Parts: sequence; C-alpha cells; structure tokens
Amino acid sequence: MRSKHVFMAGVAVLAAAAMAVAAPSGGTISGKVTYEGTPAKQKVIDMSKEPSCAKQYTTPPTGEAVVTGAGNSLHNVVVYISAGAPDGGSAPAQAVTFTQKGCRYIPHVAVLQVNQELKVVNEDQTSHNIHPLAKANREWNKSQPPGSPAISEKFDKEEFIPVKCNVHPWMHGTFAVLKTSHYAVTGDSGGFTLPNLPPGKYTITAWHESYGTQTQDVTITGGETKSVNFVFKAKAY
Amino acid sequence: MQEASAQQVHQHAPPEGFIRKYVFSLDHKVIGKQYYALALVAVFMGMALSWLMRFHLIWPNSKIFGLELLSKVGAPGGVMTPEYYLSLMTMHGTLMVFFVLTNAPFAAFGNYFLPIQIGAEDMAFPRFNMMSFWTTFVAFVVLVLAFVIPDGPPISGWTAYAPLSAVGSDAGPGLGWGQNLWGISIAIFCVGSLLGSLNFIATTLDLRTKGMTLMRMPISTWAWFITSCISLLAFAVLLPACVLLILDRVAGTSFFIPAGLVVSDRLQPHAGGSPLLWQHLFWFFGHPEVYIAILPAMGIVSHVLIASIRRPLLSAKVIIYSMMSIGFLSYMVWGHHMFVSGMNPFSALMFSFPTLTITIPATIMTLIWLGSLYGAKIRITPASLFALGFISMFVSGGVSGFFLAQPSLDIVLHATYFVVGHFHMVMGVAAIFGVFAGTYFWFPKMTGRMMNEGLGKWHFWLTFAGTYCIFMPFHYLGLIGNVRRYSAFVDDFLVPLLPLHKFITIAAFVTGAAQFLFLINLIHSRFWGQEAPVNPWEATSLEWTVPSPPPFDNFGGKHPVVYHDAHQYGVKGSRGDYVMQDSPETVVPES
Amino acid sequence: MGKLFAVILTIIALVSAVPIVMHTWWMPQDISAHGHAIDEQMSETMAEAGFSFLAAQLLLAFFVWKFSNRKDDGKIRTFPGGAKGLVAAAFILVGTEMLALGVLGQKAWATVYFTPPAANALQVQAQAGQFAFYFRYPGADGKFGALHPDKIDEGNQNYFGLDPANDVEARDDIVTGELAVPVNREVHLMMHAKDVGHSFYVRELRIQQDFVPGLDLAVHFTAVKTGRYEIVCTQLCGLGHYNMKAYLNVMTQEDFDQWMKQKASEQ
Amino acid sequence: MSTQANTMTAAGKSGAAEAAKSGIWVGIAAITMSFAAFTSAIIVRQGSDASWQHLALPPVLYLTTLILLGSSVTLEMSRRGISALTAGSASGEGGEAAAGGLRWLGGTLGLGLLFVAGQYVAWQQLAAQGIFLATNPSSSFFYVLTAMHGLHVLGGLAALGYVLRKLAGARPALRRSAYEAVCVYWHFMGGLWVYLLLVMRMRL
Repeated sequence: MRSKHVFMAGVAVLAAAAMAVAAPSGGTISGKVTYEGTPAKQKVIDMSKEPSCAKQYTTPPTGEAVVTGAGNSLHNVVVYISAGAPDGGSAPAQAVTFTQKGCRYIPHVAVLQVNQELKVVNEDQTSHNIHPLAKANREWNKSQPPGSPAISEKFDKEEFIPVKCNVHPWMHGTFAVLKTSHYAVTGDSGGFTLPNLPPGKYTITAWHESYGTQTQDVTITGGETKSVNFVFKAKAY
Repeated sequence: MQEASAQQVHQHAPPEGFIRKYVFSLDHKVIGKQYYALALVAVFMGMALSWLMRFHLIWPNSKIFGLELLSKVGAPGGVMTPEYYLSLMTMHGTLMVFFVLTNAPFAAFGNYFLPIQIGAEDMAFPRFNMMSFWTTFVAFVVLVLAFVIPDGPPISGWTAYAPLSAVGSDAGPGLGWGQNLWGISIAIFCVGSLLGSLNFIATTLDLRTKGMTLMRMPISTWAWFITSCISLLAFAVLLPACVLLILDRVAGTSFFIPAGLVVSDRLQPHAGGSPLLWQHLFWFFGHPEVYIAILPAMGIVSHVLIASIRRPLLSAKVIIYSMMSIGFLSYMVWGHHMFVSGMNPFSALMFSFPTLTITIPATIMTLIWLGSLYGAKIRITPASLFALGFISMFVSGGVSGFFLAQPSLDIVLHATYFVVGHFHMVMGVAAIFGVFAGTYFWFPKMTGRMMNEGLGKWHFWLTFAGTYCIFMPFHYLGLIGNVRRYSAFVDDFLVPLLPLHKFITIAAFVTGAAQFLFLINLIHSRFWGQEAPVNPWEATSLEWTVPSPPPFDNFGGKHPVVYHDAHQYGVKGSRGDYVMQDSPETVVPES
Repeated sequence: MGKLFAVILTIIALVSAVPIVMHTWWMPQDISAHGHAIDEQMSETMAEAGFSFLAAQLLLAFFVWKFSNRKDDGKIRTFPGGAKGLVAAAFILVGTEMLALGVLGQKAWATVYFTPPAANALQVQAQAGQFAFYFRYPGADGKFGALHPDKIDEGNQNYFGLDPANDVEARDDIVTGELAVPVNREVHLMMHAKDVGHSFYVRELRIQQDFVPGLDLAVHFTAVKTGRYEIVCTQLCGLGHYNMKAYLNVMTQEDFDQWMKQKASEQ
Repeated sequence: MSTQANTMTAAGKSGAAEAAKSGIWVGIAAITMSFAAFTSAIIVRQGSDASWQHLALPPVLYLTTLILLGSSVTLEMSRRGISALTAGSASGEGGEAAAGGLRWLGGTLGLGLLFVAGQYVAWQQLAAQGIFLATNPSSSFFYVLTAMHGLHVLGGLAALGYVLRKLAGARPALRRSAYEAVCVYWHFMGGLWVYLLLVMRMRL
C-alpha cells in the first residue's frame, strides 16, 4: 500500500526529529568575548529633546555602541555558527520582541532567524520611527506613535541591519538576521554558549557593531565542550 | 493668397460613434465637460483626503473605517500613521491645486465658453485641445497610481522641496517611486497645460467673430485669455524644474542636492546642487499658479454678477486692466514664499514691495464690484449668491496677504496655519466659489436643464458659513504659532489648541457633507431638471444666443456679428432691460 | 433672501473680528530684544487689515441688503463718483497704506537681518537633521572643529561628524540637545542642515529661519527673559516633522556657566 | 470664398488660417521661457558651486551647428516652390518650382536628421571620455540641454515630415500658414541652438 509507506516514512522522520530535539547529545562551544585596549568613552545621552523619556532615568544613560563589563568583557556581541551547521530550517514560530522604552532599544541587538517574526513595541509616551537600514533585505521606515499596535515584520535574507530612530537620533540598534539557530548574544559576563552541536567542522563568527567580525574554526567530534574565546581590539575614537 | 483648405479644419462634420463623440472628441464643449468631470472627481477625492486628515488631527489613534483598504501600510488596523498623513496631505494639495483649481475654472469653463463667447465654432487647434485634456488625464492617472504602489504617495508636500523630494527613499517612505510618480505626473500636467494655454491664446487672438473687438469680449473671456498667458509662462518653467528633479532622483545628477548630506546615516553621492534653485523655480511657477486659479474665477464672477445685478460694472475696463496688472505682477513676487528660506535679506525687500503692490489692483477690483452693487437690482440666485460670496471670500483671504507680504511679519507667521488659512480662502475657496457660480449660471446652457434653485441656495448657505468656520480659525491658530504640516499636535503649546482644531474638524465635516447637495443637484438636474430656455438669466453674451445645449458647431453654421460689448444691462432694449451682443439695435440708456 | 445674506455676512464679519480684538488667540509674549518692532508692526497691520476687512464685508452686506430683490421699479443708479473715484481712492488709500506698512516693516526686518552680530556674541552652531536639533559650543579654545559628514555616527553620538582623533579643535567642542543661552547676551547662531531642509522657529523669540542644506546661514538674537521655550521645525522634513523639536533654555549667566561645565564633563 | 472668410473675423483676416501663425509664436514664447529657466538654473549652479568644472565641448558640435544653420538656409530656398504649391498652380512652370521646393524641403529634413545624428555623436564622444550625465554639474547641464533641444528638433522634424507628406501627395493640401509656422519654428530651433551653444561654452 502506497499510503502505508508514506505513513511509515512520516513516522521515521518524526522519530528522527524527536531524537534530535530530545537528546542533547551534541557537543557545545562556549567561551568569552573580551577586548584589549581602551574603548571610547560612551557619552551621556542628551535626552532633553524628549522630557517624557529623560525623566525615566535618575542617572542619565550613556551610549550603547560599546558596552563593557568587568574583566574587559564585551557585551552585545553576536556569536553564531556561520558555516558548517545545517540551516536552521523553518523559522521558529515565536516572535522576537524589540521594545522601545525610555527612548532606548531593548534589546540593543535583536537576533532573528531568517523569516522569523519580529515584533516592535513602543512603550514610550512619544512617537518613534523604526528604520532598519537594510541593504540585502527590503528597507522600511515606519512611525510608531504612542499607543499604536506592535509592528510585525520579517526579514528573508541573512544580514546585520543597523536600525535607527530618526526622531531620537541616539537610538541605534541592530537586527541580526541569521540563517542558523545556533547563536548567542554576550551579556554581562561576556560569555556565550552554543549547545547541541552535532559532530562536524564549524566556523564560529563573532560580530560586534563597532569592532567588526572575527571568525574561528572549531571541530566537534562528540559530546565534548570546546572553549573558544574572542578578543576585539578597542578603538579610542 | 488663397487658402487651399482653410475651411477644412473648422467645418468638420459632427463625429459619429461614442468614442469620437464623447471620449476622443475634438469638440471644445465635450472637452470642457471632460475637464469639468475630471475636476469633479479630483475635488471629491481631495475633499475626502482633507476629511481623513482633519479626523486624524483630532483623533490620531482612532480607527478610520475602510482606510486599511486604501493602504495596509499607511493605516495598519485602520489607524493612520504620521507618514500617511503627510502622503494624504501631499496628494490633497497636488490634486486640489493642479487638477481642481487649474482645471475647473480655467480649462473646463474656458474650453466650453471661450469659443462661444467670441463667436467661434471651436478652438483654433481642436486636436491640440483633445491632446491637452488627455495628457492631463494621464497626469491624473499617474498621480493617483501613487496610492496603489507599495511605496505609497510622497510625503514631501505639493511644493516638493528639495532635497527631501530629491534624495530618494532614504529620507522617508513615499519618497521612492511615490515621488517619482509625482514628478512625472506634474511634468505631464505641464505639457497638457502648455498645449491648452497655447490654444486659448491663439483662439482668442484669431477666431473672434465679426465685430468682436478685444474690448467687446466678456470679462470672463478676458480672464481666460490673461490666465492662459500666465499659465503658458508659468508651466514652461515648472516643466524643466520637474525634469531636473526627476533626473536628480533617477539619473544621479545633482541639480538640487548639495554635497555632504547624510540622510539616515547614509552619505549621499551628490555634490554641488542648490536646494534654493528648486524653490526659485517652483515658486516662479507657484505664485502665478495662484492667479491661474483666481483670475478665471474673477472673470466668471464678474460675468455672473452683471447678469445678476442688471447693470454693467462701474468699469469693465478697469477690471480687465486690474487683472492684467495682477498677472504681470505675479511674476515679480515669487520670492515672498522664501522670506525665511535663506535668500539674501535685501531680496526679501525687493519681493515685498511688488507683493504689497498687488493689493492695489486687488482693492480696485473689489471696490468696483462693491460699487457696482450700489443702486443695482440684485437678483438672488445660487449663482449670484456664490458670486457675492466670492467677493466676501476674496476680501477675507486677501487682507491676510497684508501680513504675509511683509518679511518682518512672515518671520512669525511663515509655515503656520495663518498661511494655510490665507491661501485656502483666497486661492481655494474663492476660486471654488467662482466655479460654483459658473456652474449654477452655465449649467442650463451646458445641459439644457435648470438646476434646482432651493437645493442650490442651501448649498450656498452651508458652504459659505462652513468655509468661514473652517478657515477663519486657521488665522487665529497661525497667530499663536501653530505650525502647519504637523500630523499631530504634541508640542506643549499646541496641545491647548486642540479644542479649536476640533471645532474646525466638525465644521469641515459639515461643509464637506454640504457638497453632496451640490453633487446630487448636479446629477439630478442633469437628467430630470426642468428644461432650460435659451437665455434663462436674460444675459447678453453670445452663449445665450444659441440653443441649450449648443449644437456641434455652436452657431449652426452661421457667423454671429457683434454690435456691443457684453455689458448692456440696465438699458432699454427690445427684450427688456438688456441688449444682446449680437442685436443690431441701438442702446438707449434707461434714464 | 438678499437680506439673509446680509445678516449672515454681518454676523460672520463681526464674530470673526472678536477673537482678534480680544486677543483670545495671539502671539505669545516676546522674549527677544528685537521682537517689539515685529509686534508693533503686527498690531499696525492688524488694525489696517481689520479695518479693510470689516469695511468691505459690511459694505457688501449693506449693499446686498438694500439693493437685492427690489420691489420698487426704481432706476439703476450709479455709485457717486463712479469708477474713477473708486480707483483714485484705492490708489491713494491702499497705496499709502501699503507704502507705510512696507516702509515701517522694513525697519522691523532690518533689526533682525541687517545688523551684524556683536563681536562678543556667544557663538553656537545649530545642526538640524531628521528629526532633531543638535547644538555645538566651541569649548575652551573658542574654535569649532571641522565637520566631516562621513564621520557622522549617531550610534556613537557623533551627530556633527567631528573627528576628535585627528582634529584638536574638535576635542573640546560641546554638543548638546538643548540650546542653552545666557539671558541678555547676544547669540550668534550658525545654522547647518545635515540632511534635508528644516527650520528653526521659536515663537517667543520672534525668530524663524530655514536650514538649507549646502548653505550655512546664521541668525543672531538676544533673549531678555529666562525660561524654557520650545524650538520647533517649521519646514516639512519627513515623517517625524511634527516631532522635531528642542528646547531653548534661557538662563542667568551663573546657571549657564554651571550648565556648560556639566555638559563639558559629559562629552 | 474670400468674402465669406472676411465675415469670419472682426479684422477681416482669415482667423482659422492665422491661428497656426500666432500659435507658433505663442509656442516659441513658452519654449523660450523653459530654456530661460534652464539658463537661470545654470547661472545659479555656477554661482553656488565653487568646484564647478567647465566642460570642454566636443568639436563635432560646431559642425552640427553649421548643419542646423544650413538647414535653415535650405528651408528658405524651398519657399518659392512651396508658394507655388500652396497657391494651387502645381502645373507647368509652377510645377517645376514646386518640385524644387519639395527637394529643398526634403534637404532640410535630411540636414535636420544629420544634426540629430551629430548630437548623438557628440554624446558618444563625451561618453568615451567617461563623461556622463551625472559626472559633474557641467556635464549634467550639457546632456539635459542638448537632450531638451534635441527633443524639440525632433518635434520640428516630425512637423517637416508632415508638411512634406501633405505637399508631396497627388493633391497637395496644406494651409500656407502651417508651412509658415513650421518655417518659423525651424529657424527658432537654429537660433535656440546657437544660444545654447554659447551658454554652454561660456562661463556665466
């Protein structure tokens, strides 16, 4: 029976998929991103133009182009597998939320998979416009007055897209659109972990909005954890 | 020299078939009606846009039913975005200025009545005439296409100031293909207007019937003639400006874009252009354009007025000379739009004086109209009401010009609602009142049926009071400094003004709704109105000597001979208190 | 029916004039040294325009009232003096009126545009971009660093395109989002457009001047009253036009010095 | 016929026939205005741009200028013959003159086409030097002005072709005024070109 074969094949595929998800049997790449040298001083953001945002801060916020932490750790670095891993397949159903609050972007770098839904939310009492300066993807530029519904968008090509608000020029962020589902963004400690990697040869890329990209090749043979560190050279200006 | 076929062109037989008769017709009357229909479509579109804008200003976060169908991007969930407000504003201005105010009083009525009023069978170049309408129509289609492209209509306003209009979509939504379509549309419109103006001038100069000396032409004919002269030179400047703008946008030239512009973080690959050049070219067209809208209205109103007050104007000559001097001065004043644009401050003075000088012919005309009412026998009809309303609007819109003509006051009032109130009253409403007066007056001639007078009067009362309620408060807002072209009022000093804005919005809805009375009247009377006699208003000019509607060649193969000017009212004639232009009887003053 | 027209027109004319006479909606209080000339000119013009408006509207109403639908078989009469009188009247009355307004108005204009800024005026550069104003003070060296459009990096808050790495003059430039000025001191504001056309408008200051890309213009003014005032953009510049604003902060000299110190430390 | 024509207009002139003549002057006024706008644009641009680089005109333009002026001469040469044609005496001696007139007219058309081709060659030469529309302000104006003028010349060529076709038929049917109008227009195109050449040659 033909349909029976199809059914069996379907079961097999499902089982394989279930195994892939269920068994965290692969290897892991983890590490830390740091900088050397003196990074440029992040200036205080002058929000006097927008009193409704300015009053949300007791100490005035500083710029986010370079955010560092203890031990020379570098934040907001996107670390991802740029080659070697199978494509992420269909995009996750869950949307990535990108919030405008206090006239800043949360998160500063939003990572999306190709065709994954992006939800842009305005929690401020003022209008923003979201202007991703895309080159490979379709560029758009939309206003979002206070109280408007979330803007839902997708990007269909891999690209690091600078995003800005023209109304509040200090607001700059990034939409990192990746093909892979294996990515991490460094946080407070500068650390990252890319788990569940089947054996294979990978290229790991670390991207920072001001300091550019670095790559390293890593081979995973089994269930081991490999350590990979990135060091960026800071620029004073 | 004998003309081998001199008569061929003008003695064409009536066309057969729907297409040649009503679509690609060479008949100036059909073309006039086509212009009128196009203007009617455009004016209702423009009005709907103004409704949407007024609604958004008061209730920026409210859904507008059906708006999502017009644009999903511009109105997600039916709520208009700020950029879509600017798109609608641009389209409102462009539709109204070009396709309503230029088309209706000038191209529509001028085409229909100029040849008849001078006793001609048709325009001098009927083929050009047809082409000018159809190019205008194409321009309209191209403009409206901006609504359906994904990019949406441009957001740079009807003035399309460079470099906002020139640098492309980096500067915002609608500035990609939307702006291209705008530029192409206006360029095509220029071509159509140039052809039309050329035709009007040649017709007036060469096709007047026997006895129709220049000074015997009705004032309306004079107005169209003067307007066509203005329009010829004005659009001849806008056309190259549009060509240069389009090249800057699509071919990478830098006529209007200087070096070193960083738009949305992108350094623009242009150098050496001058944004002020666009402003100069645009306003060199733009100011005369104001008179392209208002002069025909002045002519129509004068024409309607004398038939309604049963006496000639105190001096038709003075009116004609005033129109000429306004037309002439209109070319010397464009700089008053640019007082704060960074021109040399000395040139601001150079532009201020001729601008103030325009007040003199304008006042003369007003006084002549007013003085002519004295001792007259005014017949109140919808047409005469709109003519009288025109005088009132012209005065109201005109006096605010005193302010804007002075650079020192323009510092405060520039780009505020004061300016918006000024030009809406004097160029928009006044010119539209001229069109209404002309419509109520000439409708019987154009269709052979009378319009409903009661409905017409209601239309007048609502429109007259309504437009004052809308545009008078604009001046108050401007005095406070309410900036124009804002899609919402978020500044501290603007928020308290919202109640006044709400009043304006409500007035706009009522006044706009009243226009449907006009539309109903127009459609109903066209099919079911009372049949019109040849001369329902007991008027003197040649259009009232021919059947309603006139036959294909206007005068049934005859060439009328003219013995008088068109102002023979309040005199003893065989028909009563007036003498037709083609009546050979001698005029006996009544007293 | 003509009488109805007259009544409605009279009501409209009178009601329209009320808010003007009452100053219900009027210009805000002037805080500039030069503004009184503009305000006087405004009142002068308003009086003349208001008179012309009322006279014409009421005359129109009166004539329509009197001469519409005349039942009497009266004769057509002509306005005393005829066209000649009216034309002469227009020339003389309006001509002198306009000449007077023109000449007087030039004085107000001249105070703004024909006087050079004082040598010791506070030098400030204003930059307009979509959709914010930024201001730059030359800092301790009194000199502005050069502008490099390619160096503009708003994410790093380099709004002007300064090059502190190579340009010493730029290092102490103070960039702020509000325009703070000391009271009673002349300010020489140099205007630079980053992208498209914008405008600088402070109602209370009686100053409006466009930013024209590629054309560096300047205005100068003296604020005589402390306070916070809104600077708004009046030249259509894109989707955020209505949100393009900044504050003018007129301070006492002490407060200004304090503010300057604070801002310098934030650079 | 002539009495009827006289009743047509006030001044006794044949209005319909004159219309083409006044129409062409009105058209010339509009075209003049357009090119005046371009000229003012050039002046503003040269004044506002310190880095203005003036374009060296391709020499072939002087040849095309001669061609265009020559075509005006040939057009004038056609006048006598065309007079004979429109007068309706296209037989005998008149016929010979008429044929001559048509030849001159054809020559004008040919020279006009040659002019347009020459302009194209000038574009090719500039393009070969790497100078295109958007290269610099001067080149932008060069291309725009030559293109706009070229478009108007093409319009004139179409009109010449129309006149030629109407006159060359078995029963020549053309109003004298139409021919006159085309002549005026063509001479104007020549004059306009000389003016543009000077504008582009000189630094204003």
